Parts: sequence; structure tokens; C-alpha cells
Amino acid sequence: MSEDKQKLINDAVEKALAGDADAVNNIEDRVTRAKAKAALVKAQREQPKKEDSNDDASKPDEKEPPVSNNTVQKVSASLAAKFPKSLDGEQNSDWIQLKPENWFEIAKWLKDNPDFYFDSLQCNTGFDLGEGLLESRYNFHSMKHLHCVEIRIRVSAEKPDIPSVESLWRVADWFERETYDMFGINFTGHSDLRRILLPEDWEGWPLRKDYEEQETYHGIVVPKVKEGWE
Amino acid sequence: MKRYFTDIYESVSSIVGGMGITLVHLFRARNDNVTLQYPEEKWPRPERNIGFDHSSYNVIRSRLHVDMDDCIGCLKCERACPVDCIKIVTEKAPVRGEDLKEIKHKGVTSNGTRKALVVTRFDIDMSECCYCNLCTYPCPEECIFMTGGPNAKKHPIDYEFSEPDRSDLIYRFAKKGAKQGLEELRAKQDAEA
Amino acid sequence: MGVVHGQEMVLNIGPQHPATHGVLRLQVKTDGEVISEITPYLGYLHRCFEKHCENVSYEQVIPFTDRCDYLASMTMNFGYVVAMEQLMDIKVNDRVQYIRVIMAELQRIASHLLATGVFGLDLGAFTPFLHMLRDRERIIDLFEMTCGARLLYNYMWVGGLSHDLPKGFVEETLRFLDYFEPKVDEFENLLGHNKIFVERTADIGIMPAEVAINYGVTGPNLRASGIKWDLRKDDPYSVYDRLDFDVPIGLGIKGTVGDSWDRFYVRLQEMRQSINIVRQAIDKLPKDGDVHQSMPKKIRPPKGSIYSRTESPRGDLGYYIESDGSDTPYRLKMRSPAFTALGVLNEIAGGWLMSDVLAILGSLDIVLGEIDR
Amino acid sequence: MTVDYIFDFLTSLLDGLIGSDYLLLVAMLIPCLAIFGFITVYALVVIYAELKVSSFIQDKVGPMGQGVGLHAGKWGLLQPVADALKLLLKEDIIPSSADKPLFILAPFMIFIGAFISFVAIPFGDSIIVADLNIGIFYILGVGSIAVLSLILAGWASNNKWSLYGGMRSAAQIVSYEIPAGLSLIVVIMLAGTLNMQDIIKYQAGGIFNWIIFDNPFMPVAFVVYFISAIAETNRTPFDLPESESELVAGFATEYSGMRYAFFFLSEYANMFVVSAVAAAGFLGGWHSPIVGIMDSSAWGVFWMINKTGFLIFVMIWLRWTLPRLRVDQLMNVCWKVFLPLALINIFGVAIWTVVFNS
Repeated sequence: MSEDKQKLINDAVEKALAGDADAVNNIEDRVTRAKAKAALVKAQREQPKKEDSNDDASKPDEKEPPVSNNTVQKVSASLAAKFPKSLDGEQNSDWIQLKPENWFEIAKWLKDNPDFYFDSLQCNTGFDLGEGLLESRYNFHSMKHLHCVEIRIRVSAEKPDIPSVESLWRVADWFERETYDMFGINFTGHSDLRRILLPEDWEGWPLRKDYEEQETYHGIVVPKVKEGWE
Repeated sequence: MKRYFTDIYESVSSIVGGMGITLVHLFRARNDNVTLQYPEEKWPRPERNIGFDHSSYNVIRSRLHVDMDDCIGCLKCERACPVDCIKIVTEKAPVRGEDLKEIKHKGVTSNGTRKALVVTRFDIDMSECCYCNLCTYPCPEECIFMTGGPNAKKHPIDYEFSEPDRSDLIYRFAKKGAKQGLEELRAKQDAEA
Repeated sequence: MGVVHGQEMVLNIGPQHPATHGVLRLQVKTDGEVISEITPYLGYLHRCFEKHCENVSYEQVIPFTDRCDYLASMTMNFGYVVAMEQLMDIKVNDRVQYIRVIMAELQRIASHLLATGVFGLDLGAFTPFLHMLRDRERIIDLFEMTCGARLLYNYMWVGGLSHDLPKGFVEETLRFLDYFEPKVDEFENLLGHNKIFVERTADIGIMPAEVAINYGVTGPNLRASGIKWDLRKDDPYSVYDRLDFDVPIGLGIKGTVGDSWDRFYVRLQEMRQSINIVRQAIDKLPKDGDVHQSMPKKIRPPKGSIYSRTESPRGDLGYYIESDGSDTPYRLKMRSPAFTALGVLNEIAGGWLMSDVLAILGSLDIVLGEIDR
Repeated sequence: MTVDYIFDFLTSLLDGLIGSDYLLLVAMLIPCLAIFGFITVYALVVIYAELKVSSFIQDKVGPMGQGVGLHAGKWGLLQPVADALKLLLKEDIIPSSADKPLFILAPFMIFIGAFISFVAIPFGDSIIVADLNIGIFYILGVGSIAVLSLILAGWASNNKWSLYGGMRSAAQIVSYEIPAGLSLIVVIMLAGTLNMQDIIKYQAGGIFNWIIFDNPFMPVAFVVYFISAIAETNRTPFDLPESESELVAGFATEYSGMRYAFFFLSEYANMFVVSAVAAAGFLGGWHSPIVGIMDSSAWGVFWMINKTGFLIFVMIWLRWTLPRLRVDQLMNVCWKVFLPLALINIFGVAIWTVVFNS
């Protein structure tokens, strides 16, 4: 497209946005007119979005990451100093990757350290990374400092042992049971590691990616195709 | 000792107060009443004056209905369904956009789209339907919709659809005998050719 | 004279029992009326929510979130769409935001109405329960007017809403609020200050603040323990930072801070605050704005994960969503507030009488659909 | 006494035709049947009243029938009949591990307890089956049979919930007998007799002669008696033995059909008995509130039924207003509040009588 045509389109779009609807329609060349219309629609769609983003820029609260990222880096740096061997792999600004070995000590330190004081375990979830790797992810929050951090611990599916933090955060009791239930991650040191949502005699770890439905359960055939549906 | 008497006083006053409230309700029962005598009185249908274009949206959550004459077999509703309760099978029509009287197939939809496919099976299992309404939005021909409400013109509201047998809740919308009819038609065409 | 101990008896409360609010089994050890240990057994309502989500597209998850907490479907939708919009970096316009807030707060009122009503029912007071259901009915009518559904709405969509508000919704809502505001006082007088009710709930099932935090209890239960923690204030999402409201906390008016009565009363106060919020949101609701404006054609978030929290009527509702760039979630975890609230039961209810245990269970306001997912 | 009247009447009618032993039997059976019929009709009426009152309190309409189909009649008037029919037609289940003889015995015992109390209730000047000289004492004594039956039901069901219900009811009813009895003692002190008719006759002469207005202690005694009576009949706020949100249905968990109906029926029958005792002992029985107006012996039945009915209405009203007490609070209220109050009443009334009435 030649530059003058582009200029023509831009001018027409500007005029149309200013309120002159015929500016676009008066373009004679059909192709150019169509392009101008497309450009107009695009411009109109962007306009309110710009307003929105302007609005949001005035409120820093909408965007959480700047604060939490600082926390992650701070925690990460302190961890590297205190437990140099425990960091696992490359570090990220969004989360901290840890080795499972001395997780309990680290957790205790995270909870008791007055700088961080992560007194609330918000969420713990298991994760199947595929390729025989499982991960347990913890989202911590401090009611005192109002900051969050995410910690990930990777283990192999053959030997999925992670120290339990049940005795530090009592909420971890049920969270870890659920993660165990769904992923088979073995939380060592947990006082009562049973299945929680599924029946005790359930086989397999349902949320692992390689899980296959069982054929029968207590002699009841699991229906694969429903009746009247072939 | 003071506690003992304040307890007694509080008990008596709060109980008498509560009984006062219930007594007021006893005599004004009809005012706040929301009960409907079901078979005689029914739920008022949702208001018609809804703030958007009726023809393109549907806010009622009743049972699904498919206008087979308009269905082009695009499978969009089947893909949108989160519980997989819609099952559609289509076959290529002999000639695009042409009526097939033998199987009551209409070639052109009411929007003017010419159909390339014949829907030989369109089943909805209403016993599995979760009434999320997700299937009605993608439909390009607006032929799948919940009955009643803004669609009352197309199909009146109907929310009493219990059935004695669960399999009766599988609604089969495709024209009866469409599959065999189409096969016969093809055989006939092949013979002619 | 020492305490006489009898033989301990194991008793199953549930799965079918009037006071378990669904299908929950509490295996309790009792010595006469005293219950020494409670072991909850969950999973009777497990519907594989998380497994389902890995097999459906992002927009198809929304009807499933409805069904988790079926008493607060709007806020469940809200939490999910807030998480998805953060993940995809979508900004939605103000009209959508305010409508969402109106819906969420109406839903909060409806949910608290049921929570407080059922709590009364657990203690044998039948009438307040039906009065509250009657008013909840009116809120549900408003929802039906908006989106056609009465319980499971599928109303909030990623980047927008399924429908704009119907004509007359604002007037109807204001009329409802005018009608409802005096009713809250009536509930307070009929149930809250009733001496028998106070005796049954005050100083019963005290949950100290440290215990509450350690057990991850959130929402009204945590606030009743005296901690001013509300995500709407402390980590505002949507447009809550533009609205002015208080966060009621338990003050121990009738007993100790964090007892069952405080949990009841915090919910009652939150209803008043929600009325206030709805009024403000209606005032600020922009007249125009397309509710479908920011809806993406195809929901395909970039690779990455997000943990997003919102304030549901029962507490911090967290969604952990991991996207691998395809159009189905790689992993979706719901951190449900009722799950953690039930976890604390043994801690705060052990050692109380049987009637108290069921009262404490009622005061925690659990929804089994959300616990079992 | 009524049996004597009937016997005399029958003897004069069928003089010499049938042996007098048989006539006596018939004379005794007729009032029994009358009471049975009365209880049945009364139960239907009060069940309907309970449904309607509760519904109105809760802003509902209650049982309604209008228009076509199988409905419970105009305004749902046939609802209690339908309920009764349903209970009659229901399958009667006896749990296999239940103690069968006791399980079957329990509902009959509770009904007998309620039934034979009616014998000593005065409906009018001369309308009383057995004008016992210890009438009020008899009713209190016989009314306690209920507790035996509830324990039996709780034990024989071989169900943990039932056992809880039975145990709770034992503690509750036995405890509340005491304040109820002590409150009635005040009445007996004033009237100077245990005979129901004489107690009522003592209150002749208008509303201000009723025992409740006799002296300032009597309203308290009345309230103590009435609340204890509610506790004895296991109604909310004292329905701990069958508290449905805690104990499923308490002692009645395993009962179904007609056996359950007996528990149900006797609960309502007991309500009538205790209300009738309250009406006779405190509210002037079959006397009209104003001397000379509607004050004949036929109107007596009207007044008695109405006074009782009002008290039953208050019971229903209370039930649909209040939450339930806890088991230890129930005992606290009984032993720490009602018992001292009742004792103070006795002394107070005694001193009052000595000072003012002698």
C-alpha cells in the first residue's frame, strides 16, 4: 500500500472518530474505503480500552505483582543466604523453586522469621508436570505484612516424598491429604495421611496426567457409554 | 446474684419480644406471603422487557428446543456443551441448498443460509443438561434455544417435563427416518446415474 | 468428687442427618452427651470438579464453578473470571464491574440469609429460617430476571457478562433493599437477641484468632475472631476500592470474641454492609457500556499460572489456574473457604456437648458442594 | 360421678333385663369411648391448628386446597385426616435388632398414660368421668407414665439416637415434674382440696376470684407450672428428646406408621391434659369470667374448652418462636430458677394467706 493511501486512510479515520461519519464513506476507491473502515473499527475498539487503562494506571492496587515480586525476590535472596543448597534450578521472579530435602526447616523459618512471618498457608496444590515429575505448590500469605509468596517443590513421581508442614500450619493437614489423594505425593511426617475426598480403597491418583479410569469399582462396571446414546 | 436476675429479665423480655414479632406475622401473614398454589398458580414468566435485543438473546432457562428446519449442522452447540449432552450426526446433502421432500429436509434456513448438510441425528439428553445456556449463544442460525421467554413466539414456555422413564428425556430432534431416507435417496440417484 | 467416665461410644452423625448441611459424616466419640473427638469424613459429594476442568475449555468451566458453592454461585463465577482476567490481562469496563459487584453483594446477602437461617434451624428455631428464605426468594427473583436462572447462573463470563441488566432491574433492586433493610433488624430481634439463642451460641465454640489463622479459616468466621481481614478491603479486586463500606468484626458482645454468636452477628452485619454496597454500586453504575466489549473471541491464555483470591460469602475463594497455552486449563485448583472452615471443627468443637457441636457446625456455614468439589 | 349416672340411667332403662355387672361394664365403657372419640377429634383439630398457626407465623399459607385434583379440601381442612390416613396406611417397620416386645409396648404405654389422665379432667359442672377426691394428684401421677414409655422406646429401638432421646426425656420429665407439682401445691393450699371440681368451685364468682389473681404470687406460679408443663410434653423449646436437628427424631427415630402416630397423638393429648389442669387450677375451669353471663353448666364446657384451647395456642405460638434449649441449660432452668421460684411461692402464699385471708 502506498504511503499517500495510508495517509488518506489515517486522515479519514481521524475525522470519523471526531464525528464526521462521511469522511470514510467518501473515499472513492473501494479497497481503500474498506481498509479505512477496518481501521476505524479497530480504532474505535481501542479507544475505550485506552480509557480503561488510563483509569487503572491511577490505581496501583489493581496490579498486585510489583509488591509480590519484591517479596519473592527478597525471600529468595534470604533463602539463598540461609539455606544455600535448598534452591532448585533457575529462580524466577514469580515463585521460588525449592528442593524437598530440608523443606520443613525452611518452612519453619519462613513462618517464624519476623521479616516474612508467613502465618497463613493459603493454598497447597499438587501438580503433574509430566515426564515423571510432580510438584507441590504452596501459596503463603502474611496477615501481618500482607505479602504473598509462592513456593514450588519438585519431586519425581517414583519417589514423591516431601516433608509435611502439617505441624506448622494446621490447615496443611487437609490440604496435604487432598494433594496426596489426587497426586499421590507422600508427605512424610504427616500424622494422618489418608485419602480425603475419594474412598479409602480407590486405586490410582486421579489428577495425574497418566491416570486411567478403572473398569469396575466394587463390582460395578463403570459405564463408558450411556444408555440410549450408543 | 445480679447476673441471675438480669438473666431472668433478659430471657423474659427477649422471649416476649420474639413472641410479639411472631404474633404480628400471625395476623399479617398474607402481606409478606410468597407461596404459590402450584397447579393453579404458576410462576410468572420472566419479564419480557429485557434490556437487549430479544431476537439474539435468550434469558430463560427452560428445556432446550431445536428448530430443525433452521439447523445447518455446524456442531457449534455440541462443542459448547460442557457436559456433552448434545450429539449431532450430519451427512452431506446431495445438492446444497435444495429441499429434500422425501425426508422433509429444508434446503434454506429462515435466515437465508443454504444448507450443505443433512442432520440425521440431533439428540439432547435433558437429564444431563445443566441449563448453562452455553449452547444457544454460538448458534449462527438461532435455531437451538430454551423454550419460552423471548422465544415464546417460536415455542411456548414449558417447564413441567418430568418423565416416567429416564430415556424419555433424551430428545431426538432430527427428522424421523432422515438417515434411511437419505440412503435410499442416494441409492436412487446412483441407480439413475 | 471426681468426674465419672462412662464407656466411650462411637457415633456417626451423617451422612444423612438433618444438621450436616448436605452429605457430611462426622464420626464422633461421645461420653454421654459430651463429644470428645470429631473426625469428619468428606467426599460424599465429590464430583471431580478439578478433573472435569482439565477436560473442558475455559468458558465451560464456569457452569462447573456454579455447582461448587451452589448457594453463592455468583461469587464463584466472580472469583473465576477475576482470576482468568488477571491471567489474560483483560480489562473490563466499569459497567461490567459494577454489575458484577451488585450481583456478588446480592448473592452475599442471599447466602448469609441462608447461613444465619439454617444456623437458627440447627438450634430449633424454625420461623426465622423461613422468614429468611422468603427474603432470599426475592433476591433469587432478581437474579432470574437478569439471567433466567434461579440457582446456577453462569452469568459472569471471562471479559464480560452473559447479559446486560434488564430494564427495571435497578428499580426492583432498590425496592427490595428498602423492603429488606428493616427485616434485618427484625431478624436480629427475633433470633439474634433471643435469650435462648444467646445462651446456645455465646461462649460456645470459641475460635481464637491464632487458631483461625493457623487453620486457614477465612471470611466471616475469621472476622468473627476479631481480625479485620477482608479481601474486598485488603486486596481489592474489581471496583471494591471505589466503594465505601465497613468490615464488621466480632466484638464479643454477648460472650467471648470468636464464639458462635459472633459468627452469626458478623454475618448479620455483613448483610447490612452489602445493602450499603449495592446502593453505592447502583449509584455509580455507568449508564452505557457494552457488557460484551472485552470478551475475547477465543479464550486462550498465555502460558503461566495465577493464584487469585476473591471474597466469597464463606471466605477467601482462591483459584489456582495453570495454563499451558491451549484452550483447556492444564490444572485448576479451587481453594475453597468452607474446606478450611470444616477443618477447624475438631479443634473448636471437641469437648462440647452434642447440641453444641451441631450448633458450632452450623455457625461455620459450610457448603458441602464446595468442600467436596 | 358420670359412671354412676350412666349406670343409674341404664338400670332404670333396662331394669332386670341384663345383669347389673354387665351394665356396670357398659357404663364404664361408654365414657371411655367418648374420651377416645374426643381425643381423636381434638387431635385432628389441633394438628390443623398447629399447621395453620405455624404457617401464618412463617408467612406461609399452610395446607390449602383449591380447585381441581386431590386436595386437602377447602383451606386444607382435610389435611389432618389425610395425615392420619397416611400414618395408618404406612408400612409398620420393626427393626430386626430391636427388642420387639418392648418396642411394641412403648407406644401403647404412652397413649395409656395420656388417655387415663382424661378421666379426671372436669369439662363442666357435672361432666367428669371420675370425680376423684385426689383428682389433681392422680393426673400428675398418671402423667408420669409417659417417661417410662419414652425410655422404653429409646431403649428398645436399639438405635443410638433413640437412646439419647430416651435418656434425655427421662432426665427432663422427671425434673420438671417437681416445679410443676410444687406450683400446683400452691393451688391446693388455697383451695384446700385435691378434688378438681372443688378446686374449680373455689374459684366461682368472676375473673378476680380465679386462683391466678388470688395473690401476687399466683401469676408466677402459673408461669412456672405452664413452662414446666411444656417441658413435660416435650414441646419446643424443650423438645430435646426428639430434637430433630440433633437427634434425627430422638426416641421416635425407628417408629413408623401407626406406632409413630401413637406418640404423635399422645403428645397432643398430653398438651390438652396439662393445659386443662392449668385452666382448672388457675383460670377458673368451667366458670365464666363474668358472673351471670354465659354461666350455666352447658356454657361450662365452652369455657373449659376455650381456656384450654387458648393455652394450647400459646404452646404452639411458643414453639414456632423459640429455639431449643441445651440439655444442661434445661436442667439449670429447672433446678436453679423454677424450683426456687416454686418454693418461694409456697412460702409466700402461706404467709399471704395467714396475713390477709384469715
